[in-house]
Amino acid sequence: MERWMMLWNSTALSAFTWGQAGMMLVGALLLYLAISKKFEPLLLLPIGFGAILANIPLAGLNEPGGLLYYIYLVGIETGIFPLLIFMGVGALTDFGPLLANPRTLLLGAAAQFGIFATLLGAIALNSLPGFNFTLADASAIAIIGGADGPTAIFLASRLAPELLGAIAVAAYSYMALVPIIQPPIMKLLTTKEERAVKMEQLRPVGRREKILFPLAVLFLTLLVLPTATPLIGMFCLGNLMREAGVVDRLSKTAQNELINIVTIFLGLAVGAKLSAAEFLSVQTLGILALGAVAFSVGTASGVLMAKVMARFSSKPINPLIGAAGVSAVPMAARVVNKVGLEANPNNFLLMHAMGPNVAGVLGSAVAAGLLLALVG
Amino acid sequence: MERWMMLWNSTALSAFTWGQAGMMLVGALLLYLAISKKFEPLLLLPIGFGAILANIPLAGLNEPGGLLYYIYLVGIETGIFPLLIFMGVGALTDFGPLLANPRTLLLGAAAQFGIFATLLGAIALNSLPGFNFTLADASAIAIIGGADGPTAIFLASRLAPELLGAIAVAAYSYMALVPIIQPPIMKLLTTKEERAVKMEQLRPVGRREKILFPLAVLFLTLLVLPTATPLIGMFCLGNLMREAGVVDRLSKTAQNELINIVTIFLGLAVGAKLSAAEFLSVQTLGILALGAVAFSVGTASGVLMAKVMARFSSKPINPLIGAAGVSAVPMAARVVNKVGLEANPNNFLLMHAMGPNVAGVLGSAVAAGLLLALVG
Amino acid sequence: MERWMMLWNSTALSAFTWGQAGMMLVGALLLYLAISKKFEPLLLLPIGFGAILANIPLAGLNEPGGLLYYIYLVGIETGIFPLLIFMGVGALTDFGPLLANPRTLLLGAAAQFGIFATLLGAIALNSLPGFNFTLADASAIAIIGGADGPTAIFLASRLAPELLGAIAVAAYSYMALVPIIQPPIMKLLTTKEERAVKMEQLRPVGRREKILFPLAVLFLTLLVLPTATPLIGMFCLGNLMREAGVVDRLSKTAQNELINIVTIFLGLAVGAKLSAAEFLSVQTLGILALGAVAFSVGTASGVLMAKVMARFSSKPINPLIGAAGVSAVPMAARVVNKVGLEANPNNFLLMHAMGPNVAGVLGSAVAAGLLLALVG
Amino acid sequence: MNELLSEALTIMLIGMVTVFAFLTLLIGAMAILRWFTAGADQLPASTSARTAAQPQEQLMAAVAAAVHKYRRDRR
Amino acid sequence: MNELLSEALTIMLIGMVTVFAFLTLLIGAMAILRWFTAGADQLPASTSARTAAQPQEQLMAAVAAAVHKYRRDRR
Amino acid sequence: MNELLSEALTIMLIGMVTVFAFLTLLIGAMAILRWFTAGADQLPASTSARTAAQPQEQLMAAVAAAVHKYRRDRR
Ligand code: NA
Ligand code: NA
Ligand code: NA
Repeated sequence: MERWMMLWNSTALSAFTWGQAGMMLVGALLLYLAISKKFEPLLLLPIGFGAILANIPLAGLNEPGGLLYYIYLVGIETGIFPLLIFMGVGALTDFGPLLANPRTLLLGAAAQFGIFATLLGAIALNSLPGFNFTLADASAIAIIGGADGPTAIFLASRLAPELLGAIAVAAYSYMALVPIIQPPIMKLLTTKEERAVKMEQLRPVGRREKILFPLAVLFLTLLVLPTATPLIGMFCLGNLMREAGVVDRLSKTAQNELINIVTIFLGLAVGAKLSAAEFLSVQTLGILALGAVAFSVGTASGVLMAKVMARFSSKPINPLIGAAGVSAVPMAARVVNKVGLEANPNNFLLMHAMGPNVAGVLGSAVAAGLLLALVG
Repeated sequence: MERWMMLWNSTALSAFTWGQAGMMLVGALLLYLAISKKFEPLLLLPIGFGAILANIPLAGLNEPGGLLYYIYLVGIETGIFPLLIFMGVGALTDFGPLLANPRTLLLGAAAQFGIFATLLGAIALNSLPGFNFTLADASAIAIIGGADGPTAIFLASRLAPELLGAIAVAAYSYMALVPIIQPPIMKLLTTKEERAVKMEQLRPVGRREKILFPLAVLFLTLLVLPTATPLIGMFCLGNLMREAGVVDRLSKTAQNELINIVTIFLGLAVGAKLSAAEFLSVQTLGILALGAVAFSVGTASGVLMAKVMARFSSKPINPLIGAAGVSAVPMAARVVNKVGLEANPNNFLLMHAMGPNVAGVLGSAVAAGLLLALVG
Repeated sequence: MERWMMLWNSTALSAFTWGQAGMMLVGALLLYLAISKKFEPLLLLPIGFGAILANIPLAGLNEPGGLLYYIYLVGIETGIFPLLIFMGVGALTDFGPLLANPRTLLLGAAAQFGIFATLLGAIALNSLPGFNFTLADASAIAIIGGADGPTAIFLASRLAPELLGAIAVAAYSYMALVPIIQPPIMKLLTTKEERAVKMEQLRPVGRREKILFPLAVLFLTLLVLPTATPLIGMFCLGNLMREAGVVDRLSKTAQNELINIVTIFLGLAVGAKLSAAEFLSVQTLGILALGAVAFSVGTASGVLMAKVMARFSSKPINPLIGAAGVSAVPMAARVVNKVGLEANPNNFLLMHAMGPNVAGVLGSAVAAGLLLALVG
Repeated sequence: MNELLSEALTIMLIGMVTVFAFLTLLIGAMAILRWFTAGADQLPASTSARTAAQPQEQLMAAVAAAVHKYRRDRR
Repeated sequence: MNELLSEALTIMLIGMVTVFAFLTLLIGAMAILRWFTAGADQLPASTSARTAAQPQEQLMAAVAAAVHKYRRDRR
Repeated sequence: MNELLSEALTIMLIGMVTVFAFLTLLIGAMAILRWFTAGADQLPASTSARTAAQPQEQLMAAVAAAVHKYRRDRR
């Protein structure tokens, strides 16, 4: 009889809380978005599954001794997982289009205004009841505007670990929503003629230039902003392995098996941070709202910067490519291409948008380093 | 002269014990079985090699600071390695045949009687001198009847780490011996006519059904038996990645590189638990005997359950497929197919046996969760 | 204003030391050698990059909490990374040529004289001002003569961690320089007629012989020199997985993804040991000089041993193959082949040189185990 | 000893009941699942099988293309 | 609260200045880089692209060889 | 210093003796091994070599099949 009681007490039915049930629904929603809507499935599927696993009562997966607890401890608290992902992303990135048109770096810079405007917005939100973001919290939230998953997770793990779950979910969700969020803003800020502008073909870029570029980026970063070197350093290592041409087996492993393994673990660990106490609060709503602001402001400032540049440039510049400066590689560049084709069926902007797109990755990593230096 | 003495004292010849020599022979035997007899070589080769390495005097591979010590600490004491293997197995498992014929789940349930009968047997063995199994020990031994390596290692690491080596060796050895253990029992309990029964072709299963199935399994598990969620959760994550169709690169990594890397380490760590003090005892003989009982009882109860179901079913059921309920995927299903072909050369039971086969995996994971809840 | 000051204080410009700048130049030099000169790029590229990252002021990558710190702690301080690399190298090694001509093992033995002569040289160097090597330091330096990266890193991590960076850099650099260092020595010690000697074709080697060989090596090692079993054990495990033919998926993972992942991390962690305080000293110059001595003496003693063997052998032996005894697989064997072709355009020594080449790997692992036993 | 045996018996009983209950519930869940997805297109499922076939298909396509080109060139 | 806001404003200002300064410096660095590598042969770059193409090329080469052998044999 | 040197000399002596002894023992072991496996079929060994060759072989087989089919079709 006693053992039957033990059994009953060990079923979840006797121990469930509403919060846990709610978080499981959130996990299920993320799985739905990942599988049916194809919203960044590589991350949102493990995150959603991790959220379910972490909220099972009595299973202890997220408590000392549990799998998710260990994964979080080893990979996120140390910052290792986002850095390894960033190395893999570096190995997957081709800087050719950026090198062919260096000025597009400024578009990647302008789009980071989304980050800093959101920082201001998060602090302003404190005037509402229920919100009490510190500068560190606000900075971690603002980085959603960087539209770059590993950067957001890395910064949040340093500045506001208790918000990490909500921030990562918001970042990946909005990255998936880029095709919905960006086009209206892009159309609002440009005329049809501007959107139809064709750009000149990009020059081919030499192998040496490509090898030296990641080293130049690293060198500038370590001089100017050492706090950004973990992120930018690993990114540049990945890119150097890619371009050096002498360590292809390492580069391929970084692009494939290593990034895949780390992605599974990173997703589960982020999911493990989706606990009811931290996620089911008005703060999360604030974070989601601020994330939308961040993406929108970033898109707008990128487009406006491109319009300014177009005015002063001798060569034609299509202002749409400014929208790709938020990063969200390669989705944002594809959106630019699509909107450009709508205005002019012969206007292929994809390669032109890849420049600001990868510039945005560097820009938001710089912004993250800066926030670490100032409020870390 | 002094250094020559140091050298002599540092040779193993001066330090060997009979126990260590004996365990090296055990390791060599496992290597022989793995390589020459092809007994579950993926596990038994690293286990055998690990057993040799762990028992080298003065090498310290299994002491603090040694390689095997670290691997065990990180991967087995935490339970991480068996869970990652289980995720990979989930990604390798096709639930189609089970979904096409859900009733075969009951065969996977019946075969778990092997586990619980063995639990009883282990306690009964205490009446002999030299045996003194606790309920936790007996439960860890009983899970050998689950015919599922990662489940056995996971449960043993929680309930009886000092028996882990013997339990893992027994589990994998008997899984390799399935083609020898099962056929006589199957033939004893069935007539030739029963074995010749042909079954109807399986219906095709839709993609959505396959995606939702692992989630349904997880949902039931977390409601009814949360202690089984580490095992079943990781299994379902692997299967969901496989079927979702949107994260193929993660699924492939889980099925290949990740499971391979973990298998090497898991094998070495299990081998490291094969120390003379723990393995060269009458208890190990008891464990080997109980393991044989577990497989036999499981096979018999699966077949008998299938005979009962055949009586009450409108569609024909070949009772042989009940034997596949012990899991030992995919060996047991192949044995069913072979015995069926002997009785009727046109009778292909393989796909029909895959249903109970994968059901057995779920069944023994449930049993493991239950044992964790009751005696953990 | 205060925040602008924070920003300035957080730029590296305010914090750089000459030593750090110097080490970055060393890192850049290693990258140049790796990429432009193709000097062992798989290791020297990550090592060079790691050296740069580790010396960035204020970034903290090499301090507690930093990425490089963790990687070093987990992988090198424990000895795990070099052992895993060695397992992969074992899985990549074909012992066929050695088994076909066992006497070439003696060439692999003779070439280890480079190690022990260097040990003596390192101690002798103490008579110069600025040098103060202990026996442990001298042993770690001497192993450079083993011409085997993982062995050198493993031994240095045990005996002289503060010299590990310089030792690893010297070892890999000289391995890359083998085509420049060896030929003059080889030509000095042989006549043109000797270099033109053709050797008999190798007998084919059976599969069983190849399977049993790694086990025989392990058995001898554990009897005679247990301190060598971590290195030789993992090497033999890799080779057994390769030859067993029943665990190809494990063998392939060990040869590819696993060794690639570990190589990236190992390189970064070695680079992290390149700190100004430890590297920019007269000791490093001593280590570089001793490394050159080690390679030269090893080459010479291998060639001389081969000449002795040629005199007493009934079958013809080309003394050049002795030079391959230093290991540096497969570079040294290729150099032998090239020098042999110069003397006789029909003389293909590659396969004959592979025997001493892999024998050299065993020889230096034995030497490392011996040094661990005597001065560890 | 006797007490342990009776405990083991209890666990056996609880265990078999639970395993059967769990898997029976799962049969029910599968019935619901089938009913729930009945409307959906019954795709041939198993993406992984499809992807596994890919290299082979690519190979055959490449061979076909080469042979086609060769045939055309000979004319 | 008001203080926090002004801090946030300062960070925004510093942040945008730094980001623009950094990326402008990088534009300069890229100009130097281009000038520095101008002499070098402008190889088609992107080794990875080349390596990715390799299997395909090997395949086509093998096919070509097979077809060539076949053509020769038929004579 | 002098003492260290003599220690180093001792280690050199012990070292070379041990290395030679070890590898000489191994030569003996290899002789035993060869004698022991002499009866066994001398298989072409090296499974890994075989497996490495596989894709190439598969490729050639596929090409051969395609060419064969083409030849048959042309008749
Ligand atoms: Na960005
Ligand atoms: Na089972
Ligand atoms: Na060597």
